[in-house]
Amino acid sequence: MGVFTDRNKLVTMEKAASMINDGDIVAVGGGLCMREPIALLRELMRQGRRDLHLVGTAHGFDVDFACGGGIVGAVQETHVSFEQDFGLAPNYRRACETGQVKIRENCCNTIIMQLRASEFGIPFVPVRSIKGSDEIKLHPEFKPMIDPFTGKKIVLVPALVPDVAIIHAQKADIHGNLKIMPPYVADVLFIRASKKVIVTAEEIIPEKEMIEEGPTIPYYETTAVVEAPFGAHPTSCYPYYAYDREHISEYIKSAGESAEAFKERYLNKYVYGVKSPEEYLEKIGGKAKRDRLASWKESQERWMELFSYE
Amino acid sequence: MGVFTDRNKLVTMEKAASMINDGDIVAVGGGLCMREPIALLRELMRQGRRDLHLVGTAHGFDVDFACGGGIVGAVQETHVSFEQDFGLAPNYRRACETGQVKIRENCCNTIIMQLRASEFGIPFVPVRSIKGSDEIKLHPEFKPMIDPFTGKKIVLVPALVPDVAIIHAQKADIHGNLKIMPPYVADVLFIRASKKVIVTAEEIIPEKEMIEEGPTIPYYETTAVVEAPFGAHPTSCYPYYAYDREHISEYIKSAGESAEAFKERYLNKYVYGVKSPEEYLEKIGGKAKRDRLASWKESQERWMELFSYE
Amino acid sequence: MSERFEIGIDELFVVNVARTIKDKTTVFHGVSSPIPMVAMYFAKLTHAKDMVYFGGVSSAVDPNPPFLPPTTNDWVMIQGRTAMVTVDKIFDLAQRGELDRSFFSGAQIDKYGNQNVSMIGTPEKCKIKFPGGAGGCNLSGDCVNYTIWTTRHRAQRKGDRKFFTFVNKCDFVTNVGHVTPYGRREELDLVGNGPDWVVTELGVFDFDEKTRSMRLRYLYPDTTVSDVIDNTEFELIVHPDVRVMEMPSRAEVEVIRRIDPLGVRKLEYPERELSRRFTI
Amino acid sequence: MSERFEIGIDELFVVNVARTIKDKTTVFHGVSSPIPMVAMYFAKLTHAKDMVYFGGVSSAVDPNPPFLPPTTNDWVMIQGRTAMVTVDKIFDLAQRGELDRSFFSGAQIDKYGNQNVSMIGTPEKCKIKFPGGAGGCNLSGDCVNYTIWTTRHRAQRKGDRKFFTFVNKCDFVTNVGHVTPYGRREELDLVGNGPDWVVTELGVFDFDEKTRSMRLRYLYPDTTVSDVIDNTEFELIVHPDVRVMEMPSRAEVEVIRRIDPLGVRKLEYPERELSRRFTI
Repeated sequence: MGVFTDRNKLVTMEKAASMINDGDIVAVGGGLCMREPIALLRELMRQGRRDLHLVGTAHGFDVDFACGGGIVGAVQETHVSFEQDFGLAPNYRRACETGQVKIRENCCNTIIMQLRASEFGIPFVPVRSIKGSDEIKLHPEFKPMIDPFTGKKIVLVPALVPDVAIIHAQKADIHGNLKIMPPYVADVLFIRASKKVIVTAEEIIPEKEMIEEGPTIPYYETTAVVEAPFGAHPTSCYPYYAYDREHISEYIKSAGESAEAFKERYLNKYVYGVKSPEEYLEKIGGKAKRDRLASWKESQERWMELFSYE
Repeated sequence: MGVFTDRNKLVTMEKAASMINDGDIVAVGGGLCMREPIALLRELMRQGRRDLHLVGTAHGFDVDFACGGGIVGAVQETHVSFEQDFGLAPNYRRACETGQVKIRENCCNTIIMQLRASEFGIPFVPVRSIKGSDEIKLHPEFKPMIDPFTGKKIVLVPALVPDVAIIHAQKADIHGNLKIMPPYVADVLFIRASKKVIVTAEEIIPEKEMIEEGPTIPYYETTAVVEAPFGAHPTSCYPYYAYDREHISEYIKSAGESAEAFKERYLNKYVYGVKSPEEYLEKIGGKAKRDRLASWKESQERWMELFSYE
Repeated sequence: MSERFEIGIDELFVVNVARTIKDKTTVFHGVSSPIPMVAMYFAKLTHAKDMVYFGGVSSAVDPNPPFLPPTTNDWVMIQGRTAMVTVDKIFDLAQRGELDRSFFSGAQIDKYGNQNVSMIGTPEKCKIKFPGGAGGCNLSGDCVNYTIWTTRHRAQRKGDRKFFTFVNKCDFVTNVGHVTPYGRREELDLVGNGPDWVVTELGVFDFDEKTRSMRLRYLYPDTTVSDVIDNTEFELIVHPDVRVMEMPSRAEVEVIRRIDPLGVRKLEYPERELSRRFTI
Repeated sequence: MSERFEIGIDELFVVNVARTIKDKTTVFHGVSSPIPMVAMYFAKLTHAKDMVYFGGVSSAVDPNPPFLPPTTNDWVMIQGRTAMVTVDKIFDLAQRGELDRSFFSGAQIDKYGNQNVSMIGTPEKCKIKFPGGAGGCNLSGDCVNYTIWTTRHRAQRKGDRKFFTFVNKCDFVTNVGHVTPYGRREELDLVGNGPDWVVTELGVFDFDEKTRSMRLRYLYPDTTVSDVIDNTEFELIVHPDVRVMEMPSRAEVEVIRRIDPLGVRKLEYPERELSRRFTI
């Protein structure tokens, strides 16, 4: 939602992060370990943002990292983990168990329907299936009712309107047209349901080229655009790079140990101490790392290797 | 809705038409004078189908033709005309004014929301804007209520579930994957909201080729597929052909005169007396007509000529 | 450029409609709308370059068609576009209160701007069936504002009876104005603010804030206040400062002729109106 | 082929899960589901060739990935697909009652098949936070049927206490079984019919029609009825005709090894379980 007609929406990462306020409801794009706007999360940490209320479906690195970086006040995702790849999300767990983060766990279809209500400009939608689950306890805002058409039990769930969606796209132009490659997960829905849409993009391409490709999202739906190559690292942003299993493994080691270890060994190294994207790239392994993560397309064997690497 | 896993869904036009029953709620694809499944409507007339309940948004040739051909019992479209191109829809008007057809006029967003409810598997959705309009009189099934979240007035509209969607696509494969080129109008929604989906296609292409192009609609959403070149004529099916203004002009002349004139001069000539697609093509002007309607792509001038021709 | 230059009512009318469009707004025209179609494209190329231009049911964003066709749902209308959306997304935008303007008309229009595009008579016993409102019923409730246009303001005499387009009461309200048969907009919790401009072949109108009734603001060079009053069944409010509308520039008119070589802007008029010419 | 051939618990388990999938049905696996992921791909290539195969959150239709990755949302999982949909369309299918099967698990599972994937403790004072149910809360209500799987049936001893996965009562019900804390499925007007199969490393279970409780049906060659009972906190129903499950063919096991060269099917087990081997 929201309509943005500026011809030039290109801003710096600092400026983009400054458009997100303490306490905002934030829909974080991508999912699990794919195409998450991690560079923007790092900048939010450097700016000391606080108390963000994250919403979304099944996520992993982004939410765990944001919890570990201290910028989160509530989590309304449906699942947060590194799957059986690396297991439970250590920072998220700790934040929930210490009470640092409020647990507002939700379920995928419920949250999709709530975002659709926002996209459609309607106050609520009925959902058939929440009934029977204790998840309803986490959402006193839901209203059970008898469907006046069928006489059956149904639950009304209100529109969920994120203050901002933060999305990492493959391509953008300065007018704000976006090319996102599937799987979209919930990105398109986030964009249409949120009041503001801040996009980091692997590449900024000329508008003419974008129009020839056919934008996934038209310009008027986006608020600001940041050029951010490697902006999803260590999650994947195909076709540019696969996820960085080596880096995530290092992440998990410190995060799994303690909040202090995570701050000292991870945040200080990769977030607070880092002045530029170039410096970040250097720290994570420079050109060799970049080449290795792009090697997935060379052969099935090279691609498989990226999933074995620790 | 509905899941269809048959590997070979290719059927004859006769068989496809026989899958539609008297009294069915039918969503007719395309819109106004574009990509409407006219060949299938002709076959339904030959088979003497009766009392169809048509639903959709802004339509023209299809609905008027179906009313003139006597197969319609109710019309729940939002608009039926030939726009300022040829003006009012003579057969539709006559059918409404004689009481042959029940007027169930609806509004675009309302019907879209009702179809979405069907697609989403929910019994109803709230709509903000019907209030104040007499259209609500045509729909005693709508239920005004106070939104329990905001305290504001809202109208609940029930899911609208067509028995069948009939769609003319550019391309299909025998498994039922479809390639539809934009504008889709409401076709994708019709397909997902209807119990059965019957598709006529300009071309049947190999499944491999379809998969390379990327289907607009995956196979399991379609029930049956008919090969029907020129199947949308006299409406357009770009890039194959523009609409046939000359033919529509002839149509309007007889339809505008009287039901009898329409039967004698149009239906007998183009519907009842026609044994095959080849014969139909011959009657409408053969290869010369086909070439002319395809000439839009040669130049702007040729394209403009097709809109001047009467 | 200082030479005298002749323009038609069709061109002046298009400009009047286009003037209701502001830059940096979202605008949509529906079906059976050749004049709004030309007016929107004209506005996008002149004073509203950053307008978000939804080219009708075809639902291309910012199309750049080589010419304008007589039907709104043709491939012509998706040429040169920036992006495609599906038409339901435009209705979503409206329902969220983010569609700034659309354009509606009616066979009957009352002083509050309610319009009948549906029928004379009742659904059970329909005397005349009009095409139907398409998206108008919802959008007239949802759009931030909308423009009413008609080229048939002039009442028609049939025998000794006079038939008005601008009537005391619509037989059926399809699209909603400021005060509906069911109450005022704010009583109905509608999202939009209703019609703010009415353009006809006799004049340009807005709505009086207090009474919410149509009010004459501008005349054509060849129409008078009494022309307008005589052709309006309801009691029309006349603004104390009624003026003759400003003429477009020659350059503006040339844009219209260039984008509309087929003259679809002329399709809506009774034959005799098209002989009205103005010199600028 | 008459030679003896050794298979692992991981392969036999995958086949057990795959056997719950019927041909010509719609099937979806969620996140954190390596075993269902392998089982679905295996089924699609063997006995369920006309299954509509939704490859997880990536939401490709009938993907044909070159190998299976340890994360469900990777480009690997959209390779060789027939079509792309967005994941919300799969939830729509489920809410319409047209998703035939999905797969869920839990840190706690009760006799009715309710599962806890959320937490031990309360939202305000959470002792252990699990990842959350993802789509499970909705899909367990909506799917026509679903399969429960866990590789952690064996109770764990900590000191003198025994911790069960199959518990008398879940601390929190995320995904719904046959009788929920809020009533039976039909009292709640749920669309789906609930879990029909449970696959664990100790056996395969269905549900007794009358009591709607879990019932032991099949054992592994190396497990016994009392193994299963000892590791289940609630009172387990044992089918009068409990058998040892049928072994897969060598060809079937070779399919599993081919589609899963990274061995993601082994990721879910405590180390010691993987030493269980069977000869066919």
